[in-house]
Amino acid sequence: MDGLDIPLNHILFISSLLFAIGMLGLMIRRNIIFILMSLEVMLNSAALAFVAAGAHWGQPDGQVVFMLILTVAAAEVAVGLGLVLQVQKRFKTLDMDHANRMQG
Amino acid sequence: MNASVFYAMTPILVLSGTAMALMIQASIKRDHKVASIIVAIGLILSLLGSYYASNFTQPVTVLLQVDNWSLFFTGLIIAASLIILSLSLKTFLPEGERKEEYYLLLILSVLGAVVLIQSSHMVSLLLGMELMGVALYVMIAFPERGDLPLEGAIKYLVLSACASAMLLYGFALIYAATGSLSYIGIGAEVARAYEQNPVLVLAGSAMVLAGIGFKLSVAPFHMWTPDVYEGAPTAVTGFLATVSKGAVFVALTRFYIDGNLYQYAGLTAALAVLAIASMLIGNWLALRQENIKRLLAYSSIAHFGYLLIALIACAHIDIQLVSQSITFYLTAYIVTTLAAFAVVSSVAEEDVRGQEIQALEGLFWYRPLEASALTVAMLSLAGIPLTAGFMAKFFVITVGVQSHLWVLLAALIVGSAVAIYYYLRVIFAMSKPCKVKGKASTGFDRTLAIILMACVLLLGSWPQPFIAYMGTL
Amino acid sequence: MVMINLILILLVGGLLAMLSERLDENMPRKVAMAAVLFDLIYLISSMLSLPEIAQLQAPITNDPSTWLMHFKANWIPAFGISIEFAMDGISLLMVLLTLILGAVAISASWTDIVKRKGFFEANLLWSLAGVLGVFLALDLLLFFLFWEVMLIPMYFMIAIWGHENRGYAAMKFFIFTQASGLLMLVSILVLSAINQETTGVWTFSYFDLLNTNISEQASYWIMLGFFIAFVVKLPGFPFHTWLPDAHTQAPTAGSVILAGVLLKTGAYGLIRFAVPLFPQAALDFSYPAMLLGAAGVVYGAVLAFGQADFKRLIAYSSVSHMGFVLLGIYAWNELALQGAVMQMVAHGFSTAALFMIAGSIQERLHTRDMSQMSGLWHQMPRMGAVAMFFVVASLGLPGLGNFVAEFLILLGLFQVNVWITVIAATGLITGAAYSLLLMQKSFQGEINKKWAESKLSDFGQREMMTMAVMIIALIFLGIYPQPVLNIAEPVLHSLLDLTALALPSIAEAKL
Amino acid sequence: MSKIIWLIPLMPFVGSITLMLFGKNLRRSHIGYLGVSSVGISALLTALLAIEFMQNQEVLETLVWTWMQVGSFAPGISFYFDGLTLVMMSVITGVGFLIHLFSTEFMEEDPSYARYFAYLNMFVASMLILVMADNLLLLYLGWEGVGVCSYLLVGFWYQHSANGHAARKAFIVTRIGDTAMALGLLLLFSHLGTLDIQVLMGKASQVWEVGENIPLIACLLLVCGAVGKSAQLPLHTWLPDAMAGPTPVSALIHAATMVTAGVYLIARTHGLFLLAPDAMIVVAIIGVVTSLMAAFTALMQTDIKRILAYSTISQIGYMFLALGVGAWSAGIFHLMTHAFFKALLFLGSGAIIHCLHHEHNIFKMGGLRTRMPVTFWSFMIGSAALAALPMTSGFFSKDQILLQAYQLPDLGPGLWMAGLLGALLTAIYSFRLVFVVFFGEANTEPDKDTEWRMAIPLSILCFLALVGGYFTIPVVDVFPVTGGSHPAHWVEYVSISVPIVGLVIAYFVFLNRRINIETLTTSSFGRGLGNLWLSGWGIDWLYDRLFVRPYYRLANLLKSEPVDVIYNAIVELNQLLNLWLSKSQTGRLRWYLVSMVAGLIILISLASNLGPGVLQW
Repeated sequence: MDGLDIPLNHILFISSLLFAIGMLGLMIRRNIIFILMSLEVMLNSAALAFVAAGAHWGQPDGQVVFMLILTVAAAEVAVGLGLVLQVQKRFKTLDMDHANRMQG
Repeated sequence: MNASVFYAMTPILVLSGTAMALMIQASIKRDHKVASIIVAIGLILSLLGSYYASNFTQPVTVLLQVDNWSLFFTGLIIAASLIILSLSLKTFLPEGERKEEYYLLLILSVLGAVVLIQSSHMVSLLLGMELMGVALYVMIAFPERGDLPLEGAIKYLVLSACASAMLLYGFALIYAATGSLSYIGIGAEVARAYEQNPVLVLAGSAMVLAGIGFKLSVAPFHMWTPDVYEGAPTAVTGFLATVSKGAVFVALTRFYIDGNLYQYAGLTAALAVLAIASMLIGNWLALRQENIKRLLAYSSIAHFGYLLIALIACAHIDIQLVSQSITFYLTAYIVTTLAAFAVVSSVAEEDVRGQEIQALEGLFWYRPLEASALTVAMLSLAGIPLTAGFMAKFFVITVGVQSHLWVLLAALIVGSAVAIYYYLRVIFAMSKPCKVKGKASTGFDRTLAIILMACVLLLGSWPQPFIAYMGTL
Repeated sequence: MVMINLILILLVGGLLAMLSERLDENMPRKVAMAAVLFDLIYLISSMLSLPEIAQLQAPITNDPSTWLMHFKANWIPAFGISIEFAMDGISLLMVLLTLILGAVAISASWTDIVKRKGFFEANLLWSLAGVLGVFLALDLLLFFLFWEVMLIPMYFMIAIWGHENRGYAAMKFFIFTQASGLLMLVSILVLSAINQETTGVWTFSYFDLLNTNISEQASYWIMLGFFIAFVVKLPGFPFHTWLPDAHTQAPTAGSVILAGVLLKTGAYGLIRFAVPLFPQAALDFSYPAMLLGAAGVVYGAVLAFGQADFKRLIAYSSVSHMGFVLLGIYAWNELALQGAVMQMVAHGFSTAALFMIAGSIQERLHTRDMSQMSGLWHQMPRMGAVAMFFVVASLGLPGLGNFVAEFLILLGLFQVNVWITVIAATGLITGAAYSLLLMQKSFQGEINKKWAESKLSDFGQREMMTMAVMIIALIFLGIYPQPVLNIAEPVLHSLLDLTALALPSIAEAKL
Repeated sequence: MSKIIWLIPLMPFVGSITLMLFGKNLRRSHIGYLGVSSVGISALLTALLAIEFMQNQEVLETLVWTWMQVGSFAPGISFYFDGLTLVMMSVITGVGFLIHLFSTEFMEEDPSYARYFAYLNMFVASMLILVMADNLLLLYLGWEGVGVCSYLLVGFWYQHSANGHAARKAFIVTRIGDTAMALGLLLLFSHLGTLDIQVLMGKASQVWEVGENIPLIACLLLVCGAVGKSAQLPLHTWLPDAMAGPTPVSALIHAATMVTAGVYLIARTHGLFLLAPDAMIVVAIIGVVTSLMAAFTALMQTDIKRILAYSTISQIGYMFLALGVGAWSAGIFHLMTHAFFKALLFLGSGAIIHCLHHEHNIFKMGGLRTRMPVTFWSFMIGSAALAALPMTSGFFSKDQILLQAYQLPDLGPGLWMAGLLGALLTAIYSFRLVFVVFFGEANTEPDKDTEWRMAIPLSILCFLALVGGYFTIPVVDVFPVTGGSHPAHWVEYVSISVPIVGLVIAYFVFLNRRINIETLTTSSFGRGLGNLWLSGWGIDWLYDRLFVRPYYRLANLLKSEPVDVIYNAIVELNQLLNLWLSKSQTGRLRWYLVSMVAGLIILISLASNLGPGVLQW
């Protein structure tokens, strides 16, 4: 703690930047793989924020949540990739703009 | 930790046990029937368990809050799941032999929902929500035929994950501001944190609201709803509409009230905007919808808008009445929606044309009981007296009137007036002379229709016992 | 209990009628008729056995024990909602009207309805039961319940057995009434919430809420909520547009109930709730309300004159006639109120009969277009004569009920506002114009060749019996209205006293 | 006798109801007996009543039952009987009976025989109620009742649309007056608290001074009613069209009784009018202008019944003049004599029409003097009385009116002169009628002459028209005494001579043809004037443009329900919103993400910016 005293706000700023990057990625990428990656970035930005906040308060809770987030992200992506396989098989493309049968 | 803690956790434990039993069973012999029976037994046991647990209400660690209120919803959700299970049987039986996993997913999802309902901590909220959600993705994508389930599932997955990220980030901000992860802790610290850094608290809460709002499909986070409702098998749609949304709303209420967030006008205003947008947009979207499942999706958007009024009102009046209103509304909504989906799933085919309102034409004349049930459900959703939906609306309006939320009430009136149109369209379609006689109903369909219809009517015409019961929660 | 039984008999009767279709296709109408007549007899016999009936004149006050009948039981005590029924003179009149016209409507449906007879009669009886509930319920929430629920069977009647454009009409009818009903619900809740704030007790009972202290501004808004709901049902200008569509598309029996009874619930609501609960606000609002009434009288008459559709014409004439009721109520003095009550009864009969005639014509000619009729008198002289009677009744011929009503209203209104009276009185002229046009286009004139060949059957015994009931009723109301006036009098007196108590200054000005 | 006075209107009422209910099943002769005898009994009872009245001059008031009672408003079904009532009742039942008798032959071949008598009986009953009513509301009942009967009888042959049109016109035009009258009733009640005529007049003279505004307005409103019913300017246009009904109906309703109801009303409420001298002047002017207008119009008509109709309008104008100048009893006297001779003329024309295959045009008749002697003599007598030739009944009554008009200060001589001009014209057109129809060459051959059922009423009426002038009507106690002094003798001489001059002119123009008016009638001015008179001064045309068509246009414009525009706009707005929002549901994942992000941003900015109290106001 002593040598590396970065203010909480700075880390929050970084993490929000990451969050924004992830969000942007979600919005502009069409490929489902990249979309999933962007989601990872968003989740990790949250995780980073938790770690930083935990450090700020001197509690272990932040890091516990970090672990949980990793697990959750893994689960999401696992299911996600499973679906991606199906998408590739059915739609013959990974471009999500083509998956719009349902509308209106 | 003493034994009573475990007793308090009975429902969760039973559900978990059921999940394990299913897995073991799957490794021994994969059998559809056995799996469904195990799930049914597990659900019934956990239902009894939730009644049993009411003798041991207490906070279970810092994560879960087992009290009468959450146990009531636990029971309600499990009962709803039982009905969903019965609907699923029909959906998945004809599909072939390799569908047993569905039951595992179902029970896991229910488990997630129960955790969510009892959560008193961000971590349990996260776990519950994700457990419920991840299982749901797969349930949605379960049918092999057609592209729609897959499309719905992938949309739901991506959007839901995005919402989770928002939620988590919001939690992180709140944690950063308050230093606490449990609701009570947040509630205790929030005032101080607000003074130090109001933006952190408000932005964090707003992001949490956004994340939760997504799950509730509140406008403007509603866009996924119709697509997922339509794409998913009807039973799963029913699950999504009742169990998932109900559990999330319970969690939201707990978070919002225990976290003392209702005292911040900015948040209240933000919620109010969400509510107004949902009431209006949901109803307008439903107005000329031809697909009954999409119609129900839009209608649910509006209903959660109405429900938010009660939540907003807790800034102004006694929490007791607010929580009663929420309890009543959610119960009424869940029962009514189940009734609707029970009929839709037994009548409508699992293809796009079969789900059109037109396909319901003449239902009154060849399946009068189910048509009556759907009529009652529609009237209840529209809030006509003698149905549960009316009493629910009565609660919400009372709460709104007492807190002088005139703008929200105006939106409610406009929304409800618009809504009458599309609910009536469904009824009108059923009353038309039938062109093609659809399939006949089974005794089971009829029984289910009667039971649910009776519940809706009973809640609406003789609500006093239930209100009295709510008073004890 | 009597009042609950009255409603229950109809509900059960409806159920039996529906089930009886399985025995015999023509059974439902008999069962339905029996149920209504039994209800009527039951009402009359229990009225006769009341000790109060001898002194119907007894002053009725705020205290429910002075009413003819009173019943109260808890329903939802958590909110002080009770099952509270009470009957006074006006309710009694309205209930009688409802049951008599109910029998008429069943008679009208005798041959008119050819499919799903059981369900039809059931809906008919259920909507009658709902209407009875509206007239008897004195707990505001219970009232609201009946108010809304009675629409559902009516909706089905229009939507299933209606004519070519039934879906649209049924939808319009339902949305208009429901949307305005929501306003009323909010108003009821606001009123009760205010009462709860001051007294600490939740209650929806009329008798308790009468004493609520409300700020002037709040009461104005609440009153408007009630007013709009009632005026939509009445229907008053400019909320009347659902009516022509609903009337035109409804089956005959539906039109009879709709015009004869359902519209009266709006007027009843105004008399019972909108004014007494908010005397000051109602007084402040009386001028615009009377203007709306006068506008309705004139507008309805002009539009009726322009219609080519037999039923639409009658529907607009209802708009015109109910405008008088609105005028009478907001003039709020004894003469005008008596006129309004009288108009409710008389209009119920005359319009119901006209709709029945319209239905019979449609049944025979399969059209409502008057340009296709002409000269029907020649083939159906009995129907023509009966139509002539009701046409002159509706244009306000003295000696028939409608005249007494309209004259009393004008007489009362004249004391309040001369110019609005003058506007309303032009309704007598325009009323004559459309009424006679109706007669001219359908029954008189050259015989339309289209029907010259076909054998059009005249009114039969059943139809003449039904018509005779209404003819006798109208003549009776026209030359000896005193019984009706006597029944309504104590109620109106007490209402006037009630509002006068709240508004001492007005009481003097008005008397 | 006084106990059963209510039987008099009841008899025809019962007759009517019986005919309505059972008319279908009765034999024609029985229908005739029933129809005639019900009125006959009434006439008999009236006669008995008259005898009794002559002996004791007792005014009777009978309350049969209280019609309704609301607060202090308690009009009764109650009758008031005095000399004025007696005169009216005698005319109604007497002439009515004769006309019923006449009708049995006239309508013999009509398929709707029973319906005809039912209506006619109903009319007599209503008319009796009108004149016997002791309060204005009951009077109004009779007033409207006769209106409806008139409507029914004008449109009796309903299969011709023109008849229906005429009937509706008759009803609606009179209804305009009736509505004004109803307003008058309202005004009177709200100021005096009663509608009982006698009480009302008593109270009025206590409450109001002569010349106050409120009695003036009340009287003018009553006059409106009278004008409508009695076909005076400006509401006279319905009467000529009302000739579409069967001719006996025209005789009874549109000549003898109903159209004079306005006169009766004003006479009955004279107490009020005395408080409003201005209203009386208005009545006088309406009367005199109407009588001239109608007389000019009658000159040009070719339809025999229209001539008589305009002459009726004109004669009622005289009655109005009489009322206006305060010559109450003269007015009523003229009412009575007019009833005799005009009924005679109408029945005579009915006989002609009956025998001439429903021919109405006088120029297609001619030379009927020898072929239909009874009719000829009745017409001669009737015309003489109408023209007020000396010693006929019309002479006595009209003379009184003119003399009393002359005595009115200021306006008197003017009114007198106008009246004289009218009298001249009356003589001309009535003898024009006689000369054209009965003299000259025959154009149409009658297929029969009148039988006894027609001839008897004609003869009796001839007698009455001749000697009616010698009757004294027992109204001395009813009206205040007016007109004390006698005017100068020359006035009387002029009054007597004018009708004779008219007769002479008519003789030279239409029979002898010594005076050739062809140059006049063919000149463009003459033609124009002739057409103007023929069309009744173009008033119908004017009303058509001014009221009827605009009303039709308005109804046409509004018939598609303009108010619905608002609601349709709301519906469309909702549909539009639905469309837009539906378009936002593109099904594209990324678009959904964008909306979520946008929502998030909005939410955050809302949460951090909005102050308290935004939601509550």
